[in-house]
Amino acid sequence: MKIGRSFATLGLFFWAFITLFPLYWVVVTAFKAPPAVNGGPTYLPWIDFDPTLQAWRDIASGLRGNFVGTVTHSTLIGVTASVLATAFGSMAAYALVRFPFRVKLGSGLIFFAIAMGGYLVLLNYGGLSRSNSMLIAFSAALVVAVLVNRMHLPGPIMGNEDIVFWFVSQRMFPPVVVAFALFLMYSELGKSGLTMIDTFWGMTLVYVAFSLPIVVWLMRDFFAALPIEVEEAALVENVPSWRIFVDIVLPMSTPGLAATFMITLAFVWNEFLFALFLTNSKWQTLPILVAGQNSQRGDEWWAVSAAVMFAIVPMIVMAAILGRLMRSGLMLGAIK
Amino acid sequence: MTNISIRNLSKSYGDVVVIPGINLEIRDKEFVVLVGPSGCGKTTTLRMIAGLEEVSGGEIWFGERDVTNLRAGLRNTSMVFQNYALYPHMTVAQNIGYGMKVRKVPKPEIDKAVRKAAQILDLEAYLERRPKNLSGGQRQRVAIGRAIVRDPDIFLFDEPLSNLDAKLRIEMRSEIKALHRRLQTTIVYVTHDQVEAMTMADRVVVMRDGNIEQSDDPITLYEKPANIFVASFIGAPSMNFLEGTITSGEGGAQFQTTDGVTIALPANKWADAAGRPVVLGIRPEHATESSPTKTVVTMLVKSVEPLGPHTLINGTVAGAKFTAQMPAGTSFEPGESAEIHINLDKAHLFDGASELAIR
Amino acid sequence: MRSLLQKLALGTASVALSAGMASAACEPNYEGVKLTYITQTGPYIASAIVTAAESWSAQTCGTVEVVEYPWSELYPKFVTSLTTSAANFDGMAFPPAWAPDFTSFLSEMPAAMRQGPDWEDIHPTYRDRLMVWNGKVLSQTMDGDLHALTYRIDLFEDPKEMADFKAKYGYDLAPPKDWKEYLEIAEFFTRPDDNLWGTAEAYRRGGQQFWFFFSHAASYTNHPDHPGAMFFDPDTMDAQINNPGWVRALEEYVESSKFAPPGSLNFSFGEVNAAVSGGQVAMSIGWGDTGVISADPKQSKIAGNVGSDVLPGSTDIWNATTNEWSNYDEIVRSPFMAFGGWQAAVPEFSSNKEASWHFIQHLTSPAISGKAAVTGGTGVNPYRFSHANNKELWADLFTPREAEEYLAAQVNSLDAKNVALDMRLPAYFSYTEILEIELSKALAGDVSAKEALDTVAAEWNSLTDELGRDSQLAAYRSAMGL
Amino acid sequence: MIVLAMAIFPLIYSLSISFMHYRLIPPMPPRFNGLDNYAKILGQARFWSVIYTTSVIVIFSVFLQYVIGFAVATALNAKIRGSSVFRVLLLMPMLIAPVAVALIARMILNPVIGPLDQFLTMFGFPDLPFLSNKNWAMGSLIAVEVWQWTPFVILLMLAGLQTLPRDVYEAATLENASKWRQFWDITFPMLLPISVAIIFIRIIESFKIMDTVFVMTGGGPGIATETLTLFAYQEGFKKFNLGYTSALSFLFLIFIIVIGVIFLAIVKPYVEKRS
Repeated sequence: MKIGRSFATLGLFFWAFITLFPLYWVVVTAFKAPPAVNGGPTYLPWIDFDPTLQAWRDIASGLRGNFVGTVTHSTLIGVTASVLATAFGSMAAYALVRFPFRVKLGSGLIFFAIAMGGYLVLLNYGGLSRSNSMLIAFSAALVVAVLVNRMHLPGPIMGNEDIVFWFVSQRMFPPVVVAFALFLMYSELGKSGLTMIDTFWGMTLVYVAFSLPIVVWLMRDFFAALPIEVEEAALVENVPSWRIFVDIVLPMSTPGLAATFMITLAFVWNEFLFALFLTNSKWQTLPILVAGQNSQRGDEWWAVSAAVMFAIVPMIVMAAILGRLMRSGLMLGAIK
Repeated sequence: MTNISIRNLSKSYGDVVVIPGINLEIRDKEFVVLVGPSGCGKTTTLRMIAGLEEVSGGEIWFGERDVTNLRAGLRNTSMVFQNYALYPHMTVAQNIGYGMKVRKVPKPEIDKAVRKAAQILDLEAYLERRPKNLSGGQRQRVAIGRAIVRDPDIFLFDEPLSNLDAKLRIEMRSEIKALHRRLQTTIVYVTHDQVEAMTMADRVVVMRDGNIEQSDDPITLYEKPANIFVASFIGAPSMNFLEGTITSGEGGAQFQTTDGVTIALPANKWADAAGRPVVLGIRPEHATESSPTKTVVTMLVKSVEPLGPHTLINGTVAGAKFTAQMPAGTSFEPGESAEIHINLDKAHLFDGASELAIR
Repeated sequence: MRSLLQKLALGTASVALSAGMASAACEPNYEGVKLTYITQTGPYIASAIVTAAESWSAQTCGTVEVVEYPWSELYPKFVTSLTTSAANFDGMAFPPAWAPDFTSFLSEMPAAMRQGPDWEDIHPTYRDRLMVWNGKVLSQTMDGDLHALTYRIDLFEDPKEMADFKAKYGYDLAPPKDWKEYLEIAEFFTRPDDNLWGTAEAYRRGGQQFWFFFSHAASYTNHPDHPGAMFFDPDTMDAQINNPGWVRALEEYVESSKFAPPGSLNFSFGEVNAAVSGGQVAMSIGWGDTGVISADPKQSKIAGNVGSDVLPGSTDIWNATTNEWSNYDEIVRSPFMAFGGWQAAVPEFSSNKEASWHFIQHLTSPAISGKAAVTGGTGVNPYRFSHANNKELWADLFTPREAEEYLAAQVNSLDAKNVALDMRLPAYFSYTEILEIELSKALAGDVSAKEALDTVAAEWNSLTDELGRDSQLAAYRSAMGL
Repeated sequence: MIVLAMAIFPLIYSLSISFMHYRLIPPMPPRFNGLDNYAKILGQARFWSVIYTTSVIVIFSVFLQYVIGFAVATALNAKIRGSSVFRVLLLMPMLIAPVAVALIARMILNPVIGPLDQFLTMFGFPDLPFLSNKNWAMGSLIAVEVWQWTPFVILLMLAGLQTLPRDVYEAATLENASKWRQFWDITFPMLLPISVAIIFIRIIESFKIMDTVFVMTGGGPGIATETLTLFAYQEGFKKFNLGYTSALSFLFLIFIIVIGVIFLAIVKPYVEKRS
């Protein structure tokens, strides 16, 4: 027992070292002068190199891009998108956990066929713009599919599990293509008067849409683990569903919400490809700037490190705050 | 004024029929306990009454209201759950007052109701605590308090005491009973503990496999069980059963067990049951050191349980498991034979095939 | 800052601009005009634009916002923005190699800018060749780029090294004149025990690798009598890249990697600079940045010892028309205009074309660009005569000897009769990707030089067919100034 | 509704152009060419090479992530002093952008200025070709993936471990089962369902690995470390060969689904045996 524990501690320290050393390296490198980097590895400030704030001064002076702006954008978009995604995703997940859905495979296929066929026909023969043809085809497909779903259809019926799988499978599609298609869609919307590219809501929406699958997937498990009696107690008291969700379910799943929010925010905060294509000057985000430090003229590690720290530190602060929430033993008193 | 009328109520999940169809009338202010082994459908029935479970067939009426398809919140019931189901993030006071808050009752009124409930349940000192800082009994009281302030037409209890320790359970039993006397509300109470059922109920409904086996007041249930199942379920220790047939011989009818032990029956008793397989049921308290009917069987003793007021001896009679309740101080060694006197006046006879009581 | 600029301005030929700057605000008046410029993430190039934007703002009251994208994502950003007209930017800074994909979306430089002393001051290699597309000037060079040699004076002029070298190879140790000498010197200085290696080049796929290879190849394939025949046959558009000149170049390029520091197969230009300024290599080839970085004591361990020279040459050049080697008595230098610098251009859909061109004029004026050229971190290398002629400008950066060699290497390369132009073609990335993959395989030793280049040639030809041979040929001829 | 549109439009759009010859550079009008794109891709050695590369990276890295993550989570769960601090610290890598992680890795693995080389040189292994030799480069990529995503496994496995009932272990301890046996007989089987979910997510996400490869090796040497998404990226965003890229993406999707379904099919019997 004792041996096992010290063994585990040793292993933990080993892994912690592996985890933390690269981060330590980033921190010290951010305070190195170029010769201290290029001349071979140096480890300890003041002992084998003289720390300098040059990299930070460069950042502060704006020499390496607009850090203040991008951090602000990233924060605004990240927090909003994560809040919305966690909110919507939780609702969807809750619905998927507590209410059985039955979608007929046939109607799903019909939806897809009409949406795709309609889009192609309207685009190529109807002479409509991409956004219009998509909008029309999409609405038509939705209406038909809902109607069809009420009729008797041969073929398998998809339950909640299948819907969740479908949700998650969205994440399987390579982001490269998705980013380009979204860019096209946004630029078409822009031509028809609705500016989406390089706007706050344009970015936020994209991130909400693409965070949802993960939120649903994670929150579903958390909700499924909640004692249903607590909700039933409220149900018997004639509490409306939305209030049960807001007043009771959400507070009870705080740890799960915190974890999910954190994962979502990390995803949005670090997302690169969508941000690259869908922003220009007004809403550029931090990852673009950080990636840009890896310049064509060579890696200026001191600058890269400082920029990376800029991106990491807020996440760590947030992780520490949310980590507290995640450990709360709130559930203990609910049952038993 | 709320009586509950359950008509042909059935429930199935897909192809699995849980409740084939039951009828039950519950009078206003009656304390009805649904009891039965786990999986008998009692909780499902309760949840259908509460509206938490959809009805597959049949109707439920509360007084003049058909509530069959009414959603739970509109039935004006209160439910106390086995696991308490407290809102973990709310204080005791908030837990109790939450329903009223949702109904937009003015705050002073909520406070008043909460305080009153707390007073009834002796919770005043804990109003600002969170559930996780309460003991099991206190949590249960909060759950009940939450149900009280609702001022419901019907109280529903779903095995509310099963997570409490024995002593607390007995305490809470009488508290709930007292509550019923005080509030005069119809109560439907589910438990698997027949003692709980017997001690609390105005009427006990014994269920098995989704059917109501018997529905009577506790004494009737005890004295006149309708069938073998009820007879064995009610009463502790459980009733002894001997299988056999009744034959008419010289000196009257006698009961003959399958492996040949013969018990003489009082004159004219059960004579009309002669010739078919029957089961003789004797409660342990009617198998003791002496009996008015002077019927004696031999028991092979396997174990002895001195309980204080009396001593139980377990063993077999005619190959069947048998428990007898002997006076305190009786001593037997396992392996010995004991002479047991059976009070046949208190014995029950059941039809071997239909398992129904023969009276 | 201000006074420095003025001093600089006085020292240069630009009279008109300095006068404009000194006089009252808003001339010409672009008040309320906001220009958006897109380029790579700073400081390189971007900081030059930002700095110029400040002085331009002071002069014209207009504002310039610089939007920066990572280098590797800049091209897709431009393509998507231009082809869908989705973005509303007024100017862009990009490498000339991409220009063929952009030209149909760019506006022509105003005629007024194409005359006068400032115009004549731009080196003709840029002015008349890289800035011109189909006879139109569509972009303005804002940075000169070419490959040159950097070497360590302290090693090359160390008496002991010189004696040892002479004893071993039979000739004097000096900056290599041809690639054989280059390899021998590299071999000589490769001493892993002393943490010293012969040379460093970029060998990493996606790390500017092929430009270094081209620098080798230019010496053997850029035939003086057949200009523009280096990459493709300018009549048939057949790929030339597998001819014996190219094969020889690749063999030597692969050979050079053996005298480079460990892990060099993953070197981008950045690692090359780090290796040079960290004192790990005796010499290297690359862009002018190497010299600037290595001479900066704050960034370098070899400051004060940075020598520069034109790239090595060759006496043998493959003649693709006759399919034989042409032999020359003297070594012919074919300095390679690798990358070709950064250019600024104004897209046709910009609503502020006039102001935007005015800003480009300001940005590339001798005064502003002269200052940028000697400011570390701007990434701006000389492209005007005035940049190179004014040696005082460089005194802050280099020792006199360093400055002299550095500028000489730059100017002599540009002035070289047989200067080799970089490849410019529509669908540039499709061509270079094929090349990069095969180069990597050859460097890793998976395939021979000949096999690698045969594969490249075959795939280039089929790519050309897919894209349309006639249109590609026309574009290629235009890029090569034919 | 909007969300649905955003999720579905890219799918529809790319499916439609995957049957076309469509290049943005040089501008060429889209031309329907049926299954040509698909046929061309399937006939390309490079495609199979990237499939192989990606699969190797995914299989090894997810396996290691799971093993290490499980071990660390178990250790953290053992109420070791300071484990709450560890919990936050150990999660950090997954919060960092992959681009940044790759940059850090390049810094650490740099043969000249990186600390790892110096460290290994002390043990007599100088100048290991971390990123320039095919096998080493694959190893390095896998190591970086493991470094970044093991925390994800730790986080979720820890959550899973905390749901396990204590009394089962007490019962096992009374039966004198060793810790090792307890792990294999109780912990592992009881966490199998969540393990499957975690591995499944990691497989899906790992197949999309791009930034790391792009920054660390650029797919080199040759195409030895090129992954599917990097290949798609090169085709899509460098060459703007859109029809081809879309077809590639759909093959990619099919491939992932096949892998995912195979994985689920393999583990299903084991999971069901438990529940």
